[in-house]
Amino acid sequence: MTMPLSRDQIAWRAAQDLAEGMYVNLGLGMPVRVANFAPAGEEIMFHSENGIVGVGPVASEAAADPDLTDAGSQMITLVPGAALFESSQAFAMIRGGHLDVTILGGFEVAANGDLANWDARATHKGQLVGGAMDLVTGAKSVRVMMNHTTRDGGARLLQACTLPLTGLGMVDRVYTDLAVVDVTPDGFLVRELLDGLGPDELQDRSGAELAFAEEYGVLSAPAL
Amino acid sequence: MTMPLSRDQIAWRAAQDLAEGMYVNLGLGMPVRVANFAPAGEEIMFHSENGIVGVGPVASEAAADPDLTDAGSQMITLVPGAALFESSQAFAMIRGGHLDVTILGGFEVAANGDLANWDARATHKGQLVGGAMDLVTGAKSVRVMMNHTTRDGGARLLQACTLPLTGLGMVDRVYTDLAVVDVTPDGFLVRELLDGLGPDELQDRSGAELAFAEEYGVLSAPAL
Amino acid sequence: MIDKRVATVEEALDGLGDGASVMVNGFGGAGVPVALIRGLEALPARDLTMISNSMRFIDGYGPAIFADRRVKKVIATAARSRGPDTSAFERQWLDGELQVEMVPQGTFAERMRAGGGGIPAFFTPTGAGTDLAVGKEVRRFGGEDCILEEAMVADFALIRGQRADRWGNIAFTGTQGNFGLVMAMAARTTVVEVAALETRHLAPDAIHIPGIYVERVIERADERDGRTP
Amino acid sequence: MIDKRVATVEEALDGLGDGASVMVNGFGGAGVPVALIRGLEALPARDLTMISNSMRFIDGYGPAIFADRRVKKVIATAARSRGPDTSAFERQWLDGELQVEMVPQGTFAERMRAGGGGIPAFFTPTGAGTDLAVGKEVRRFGGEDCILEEAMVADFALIRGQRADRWGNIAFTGTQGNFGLVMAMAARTTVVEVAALETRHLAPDAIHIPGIYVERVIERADERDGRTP
Repeated sequence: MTMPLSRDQIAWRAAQDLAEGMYVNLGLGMPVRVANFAPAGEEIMFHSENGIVGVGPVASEAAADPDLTDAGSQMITLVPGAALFESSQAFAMIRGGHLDVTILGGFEVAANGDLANWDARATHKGQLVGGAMDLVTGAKSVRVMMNHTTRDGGARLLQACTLPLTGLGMVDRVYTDLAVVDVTPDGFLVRELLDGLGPDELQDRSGAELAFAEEYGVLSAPAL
Repeated sequence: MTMPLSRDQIAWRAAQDLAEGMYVNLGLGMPVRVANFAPAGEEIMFHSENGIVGVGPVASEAAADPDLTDAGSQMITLVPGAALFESSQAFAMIRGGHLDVTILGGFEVAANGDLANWDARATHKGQLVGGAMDLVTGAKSVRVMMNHTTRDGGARLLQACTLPLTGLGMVDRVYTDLAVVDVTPDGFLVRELLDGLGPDELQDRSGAELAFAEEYGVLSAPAL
Repeated sequence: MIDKRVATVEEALDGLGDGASVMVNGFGGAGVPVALIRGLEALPARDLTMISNSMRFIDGYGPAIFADRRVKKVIATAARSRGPDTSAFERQWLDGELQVEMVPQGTFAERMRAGGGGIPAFFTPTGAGTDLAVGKEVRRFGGEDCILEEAMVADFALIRGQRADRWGNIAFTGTQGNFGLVMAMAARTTVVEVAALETRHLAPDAIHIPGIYVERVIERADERDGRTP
Repeated sequence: MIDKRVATVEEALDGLGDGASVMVNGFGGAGVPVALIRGLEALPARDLTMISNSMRFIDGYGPAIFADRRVKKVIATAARSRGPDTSAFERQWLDGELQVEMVPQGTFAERMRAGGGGIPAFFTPTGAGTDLAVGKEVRRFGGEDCILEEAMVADFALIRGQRADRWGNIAFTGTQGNFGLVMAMAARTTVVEVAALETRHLAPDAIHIPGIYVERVIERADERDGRTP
């Protein structure tokens, strides 16, 4: 079987579904890498919930400004056409349905589109919800990036989430290291599968029934 | 008896109760004249609900800018320290209690502080509420300027308003051409009375019982 | 390339048809999209819902909109024409041909912000106990009666600003802004006419409407001709 | 003359005593009032309610605030310290000595705007059906479950900006703004430290916090010293 996708390769795959003119919010961690692989020559406006539309690449050391950061505390640049604003405006955009796509990390996704991604039950640490609950509520399309299974091999695609929910029935698509899976009214529908991995093998690594699109594709990404 | 105060004199009297550092909204019509008589040398910041803190004098013809107007469509200037903003912010200021004083025109004020000033029942004309309901709700002190009686001699200080209400129990003080009257938990309390006008004569021109402050003053204003 | 610039008023108003709800900016004469109001007047669209602080500028710059009975409902804070005469708009209102919804001005702005910001309803003390609260849910907060107001959205928003770039970012001058931001938030299609379409981008920290809220921008000279209705 | 400038951090924080609720701006390292956090650390005030997106900057620049058990309640969207270790703040939370109220970030901002803007409560879809909605009123709007959220206010707001004038008008640079405007709206006493107190007034159309919301401004160099907690 082909190697499972690396984190950058999952980000690359998610980036292929973005198109010119979209307004997109990328979550902390793996999702922010999506910007690195956005289709060349297409203008996509990245939103950051600390008050930016038009996030550009991470700043060079020379250009770094500690007063210009993204929601993940990276010192960033702005692209031409960017706008800055305050938090209640940043979230009015999110909640009000003005973002085309949000791509978030996830712990678990359920067959009904529920997402759990905010409280890992690290019992010795405080909680961290940030803007995730707003993002899943407001964006027109909610997409999740995560490894298909936990480190111990446990399933993350489940019949019902076991961790505290971020949002109910919101997820549209999941990108994993093994597959691209849509959430439909009838449950999970596999759109792309890693070359050499059988449908049964993917099903074995999932905690809910998977359907497969009639002509599902091969999940592949360039070496990164 | 001394002549009843002119509109400018009522405005002058209302202006005497303003003090340095106050944020003040002046309603359309008579109240905007208050700014002309603000205490000299004291910095008072006038708010306009179309999005200004720091309204200055009406612009000279040379300086007039049709894109810089107050809520009454006058082309105005700004004072140093002014700020411009959009309507939802202008009303957050109002509703949120950030204005010290609002001075409005009125048709009727009741002994319990109710104000009617928005729907004159001009039956052939549409209605006009503007920002009045927000202003009476939000400002720390609500003051009304009006003639003591209607053109026909009818009372405007009433036991209960007869016209549609702008707000309930909000009015703190009324400036008329005859008197300065506070609204207290016990009803109207006259603070100042025109020289030569007897308490009984003021009572005769009022539609609710008036109390008189123990040492009520003489209402007077310079010739204007 | 993202490019929200359009060349003609026809393109700017494309899709505005029968039954459309239309927000129109403008307060005190500033921020009034005169070219777009005239463009709307030139369209055949009927059964319109007009949402604007007052009908003064719509009636003043596009008199046929009301005179030809194309409006079925008005939402405003000042639904009164200037002067003592009864306007065409007021006549239709008196004759019951046209519905008027009066909204206190702060609630008017806040309902649009809510509509554009994903807040379906909010409580406000403004108007509680008055005729404008009739039929509305009342609840006490901190000893004060408040009423429940619902979000407001529209099909189109027509706005005038000073400068725009191809991403739809808008900068106002003076008091042009007024309801422009909240209307842009609340409308499915936001159209802004500006005095100057910049070839470069606007400064990111001096933008009054972020382009994400704006679908079309058009450059038009100030058509007020010195007269304000 | 209106003059909101103060010379010392002690004056800036005058009146901040036991039991105070304190909003602290800052997100991603920008807009963090480091001098004021250090000033708060130097005060004896106890039983504080700290309201900030995360406790990271409060704990980082004023560690004694938590270490000396001066905080009784935290309201945050990210009540987690960086790194794998359990911080003093987290230890007190785990031991039940300190109460934590978790709020989704958009609701966090909106509750402060509501508090400062006279909106006692609003419905939002954010968080509906999750653990953070437990005990909250639910109502359906447009087929979507929404929860009722109440306004939030505080005694003090501590903010960092770039420029101020004597009227308290504030201009931010970059992403300093974040929660600054809504905190200034929601706090009874708003204190802003800035890099530069201008002798003239700021340009009226490029002000990010109108001075009406600001009680005190103080000029302080950037005290981050290149390190961000």
